[in-house]
Amino acid sequence: MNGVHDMGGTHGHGPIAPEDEKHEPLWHAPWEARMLGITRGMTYPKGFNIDRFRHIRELMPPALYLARSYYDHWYAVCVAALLNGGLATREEIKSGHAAPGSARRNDAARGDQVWQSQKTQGIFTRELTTPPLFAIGQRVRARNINPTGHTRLPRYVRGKLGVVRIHHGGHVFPDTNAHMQGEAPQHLYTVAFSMRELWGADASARDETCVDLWESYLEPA
Amino acid sequence: MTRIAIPAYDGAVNAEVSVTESLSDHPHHHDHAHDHAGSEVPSDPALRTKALESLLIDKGLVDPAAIDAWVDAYESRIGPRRGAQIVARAWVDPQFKARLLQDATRAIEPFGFLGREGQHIVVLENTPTVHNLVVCTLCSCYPWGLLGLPPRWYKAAPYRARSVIDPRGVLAEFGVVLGDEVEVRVWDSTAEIRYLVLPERPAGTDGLSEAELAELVTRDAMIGVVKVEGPKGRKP
Amino acid sequence: MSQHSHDHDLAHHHDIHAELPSDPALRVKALESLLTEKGLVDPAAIDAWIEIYESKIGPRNGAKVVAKAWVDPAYKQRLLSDGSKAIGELDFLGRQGQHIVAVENTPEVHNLVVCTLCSCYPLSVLGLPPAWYKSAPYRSRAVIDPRGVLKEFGLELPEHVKIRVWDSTAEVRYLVLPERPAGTEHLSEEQLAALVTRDSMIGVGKVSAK
Amino acid sequence: MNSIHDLGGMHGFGAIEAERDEPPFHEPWEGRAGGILEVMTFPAGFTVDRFRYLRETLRPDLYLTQTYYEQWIYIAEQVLLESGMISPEELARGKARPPKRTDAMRAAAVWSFLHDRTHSGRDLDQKPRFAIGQRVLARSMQPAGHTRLPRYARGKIGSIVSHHGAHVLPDASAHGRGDMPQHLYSVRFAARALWGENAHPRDSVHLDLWESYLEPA
Repeated sequence: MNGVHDMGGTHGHGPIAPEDEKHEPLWHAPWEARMLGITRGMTYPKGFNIDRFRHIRELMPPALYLARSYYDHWYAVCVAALLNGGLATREEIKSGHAAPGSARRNDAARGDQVWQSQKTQGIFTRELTTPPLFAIGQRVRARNINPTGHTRLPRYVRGKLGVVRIHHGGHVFPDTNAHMQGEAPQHLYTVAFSMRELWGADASARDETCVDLWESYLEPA
Repeated sequence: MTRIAIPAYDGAVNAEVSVTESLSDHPHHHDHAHDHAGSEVPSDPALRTKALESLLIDKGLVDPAAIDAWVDAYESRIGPRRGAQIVARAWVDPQFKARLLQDATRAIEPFGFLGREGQHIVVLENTPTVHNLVVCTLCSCYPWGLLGLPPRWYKAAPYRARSVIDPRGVLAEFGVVLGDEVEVRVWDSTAEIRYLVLPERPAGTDGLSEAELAELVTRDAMIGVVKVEGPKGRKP
Repeated sequence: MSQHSHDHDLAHHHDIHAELPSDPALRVKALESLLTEKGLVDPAAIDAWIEIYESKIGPRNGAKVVAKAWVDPAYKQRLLSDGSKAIGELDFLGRQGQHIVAVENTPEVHNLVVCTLCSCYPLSVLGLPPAWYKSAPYRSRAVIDPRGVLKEFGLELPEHVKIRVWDSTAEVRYLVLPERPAGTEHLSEEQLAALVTRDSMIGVGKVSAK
Repeated sequence: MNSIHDLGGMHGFGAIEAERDEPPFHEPWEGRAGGILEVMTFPAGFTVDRFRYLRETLRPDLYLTQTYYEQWIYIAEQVLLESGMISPEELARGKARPPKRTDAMRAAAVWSFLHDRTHSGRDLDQKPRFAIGQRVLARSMQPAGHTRLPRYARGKIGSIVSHHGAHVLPDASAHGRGDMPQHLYSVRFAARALWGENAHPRDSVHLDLWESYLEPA
């Protein structure tokens, strides 16, 4: 979707104002740590995945997305996942307590399982039997598509010409996975685009941006 | 005062210009020490407007009676009835219609509508095969002199974002479902040209006078989000 | 191209936010209580996750990779040809399986990592991303004005240097291998690792000998 | 600038909420705010393009949450501050310091002001570069200041539908660089050229674009 999350090349967000690396705290408030722990440790609806997580984040109301901080986005995603998965009700979210007599589960990830689970989760490469369509060094064009659902093809590269730099093998396809329509793995490539191609004649002639793009985002050029 | 870098009025790009975000109780979203609540209410715009008006009066920068006159102009004198008169005339007078489509600015001169942006009007004719729709994706440009103040939805993000990428979906939300054979032409008002849609004359209006026809013409039809309906209670 | 995709059912959560307290501390506390009561989360698991990122996974991991690559040319070769495997050799306690590509800074090429679409980051070698990495100003500008961004970090690159921005749109994670600073020939691998900053491994800083 | 105001083609804003029998102003303060921005004394050289540009500088989340007339108040505050007509202290405290000017527009002048508003058409000796029907490419440009070339049309090919004569160039006028008039054209872009093969084959979008936004295709 062409949401506010697709920020590449947009203006108006002000200076970056980084904190000094040496002094930036890991958390800017204690609740941020709790929210990270909740997000990592909670029980999600069946079939939930990282792409769905990202897509729900994108579906936040645009002004909230812009106004709220990072872990507060996670809060919004968790709440949406609970509501949409029927794991909690609006009233429960508001009150912070389970409705009297509601079911209690006993299958949440336990504290002593966390270490192992963090070591094994999140492998997104998949074996593919089909050969890659594109070769390293080949010129390709990012397709001009504007899906209303989840995609990892940023607006700023659509319609632009680039060169394949790296072939990463088969990877889970976010555009289907986010909608729980299967992993549908595709070949993944890193494609380099010159800054002039992306931003016009005033951009640097030397600089480039490399973007990881799935095969169906690309066409031969 | 938060300071952000914006190209300045004097042409010097990226000069520091004070902005008034601090007046609106919002912690800046780059300031991580603050809470980023979404339900925070901006300072009451009524109070903010009142404070600004008093200050301007004190400085002699505005005459409150002039504000009254401006409000009155748009509340009671300038509105979509003007556009409706033009549309009705075009429906009954083929020569006028031809002139209107050829050079709208000149054709509507005799109406004496004082024209905010009246000098650059383009009229777009809807037909059974072509449907025109007007938007301003970048701000809220609108033919004020002919339609008065734009409705709130015209200025809001959903319409501005979607009418160029999904005009048929937008039209369907307004109750207009167009067949695949119809060509949809969206006009994004990026300059000072102002667009007015000449809707199709509804069937069953042959016996109506120009004034009666004008009564049927709605603001939304002249933006292009609906069609003009025939008179109620009459059979086509 | 209807606006209302198959996911419009997700949108119904939007309006709940207006009814909730604005203070995220209160909201998160309420959420944690609720999830605990319903058996959807184990508070000890939350503690364990926090512990992992506070003391086990952080930029020291990445710094070790960088320092090793500086002192061991064969390792550097392996790192640049297959980052995941080379990092796996170091047997970090951290998350395994991240698909990592290491990109080398040289006097001619400067690499910079961003995620314009969300906040993807090489967690296993750098820990949690800093706040600025996740913010709109960095995400929006790194791809269109990398030189301006670097300037804000105090890094002004000569015109002849080629900048390569890496926008992490997939599950591939990028780690910048910064240039080894001059005057560090006498330092041990461990001493070198102490010099390596997180920012230099994102590409917004250089490593200095001091 | 590629800011949040450039909304064309974006998703995620939900349904269009049309209101039946919408009043000109929803609150009395909206009328006051509208009136202030029309009849107040502006600094010399102020233009409608500067007005639009200042609106674009509003913080992106506020741009999406504030109503139209709230944004006008923001614009008024910016104009007054950047021109020095009002100091930050005066604005923050709501108290004016002397001197008081005596040249504000009077009520009697409002109607003729609305009538005689200057417009953006200008005479230009230079011949138009493009002809009706010609194929043109909207340039890929990313100015940090004001422009009226939306992102969604950049790098896309369209055709000239009409020529409107020469008009003040907003990119210059918004930043105190004078009128710099250029030829202005309506350019038609097929929906498929803008949005790809899933767009409707019969649909098109028309934009009014200045000559320097375009090159022959």
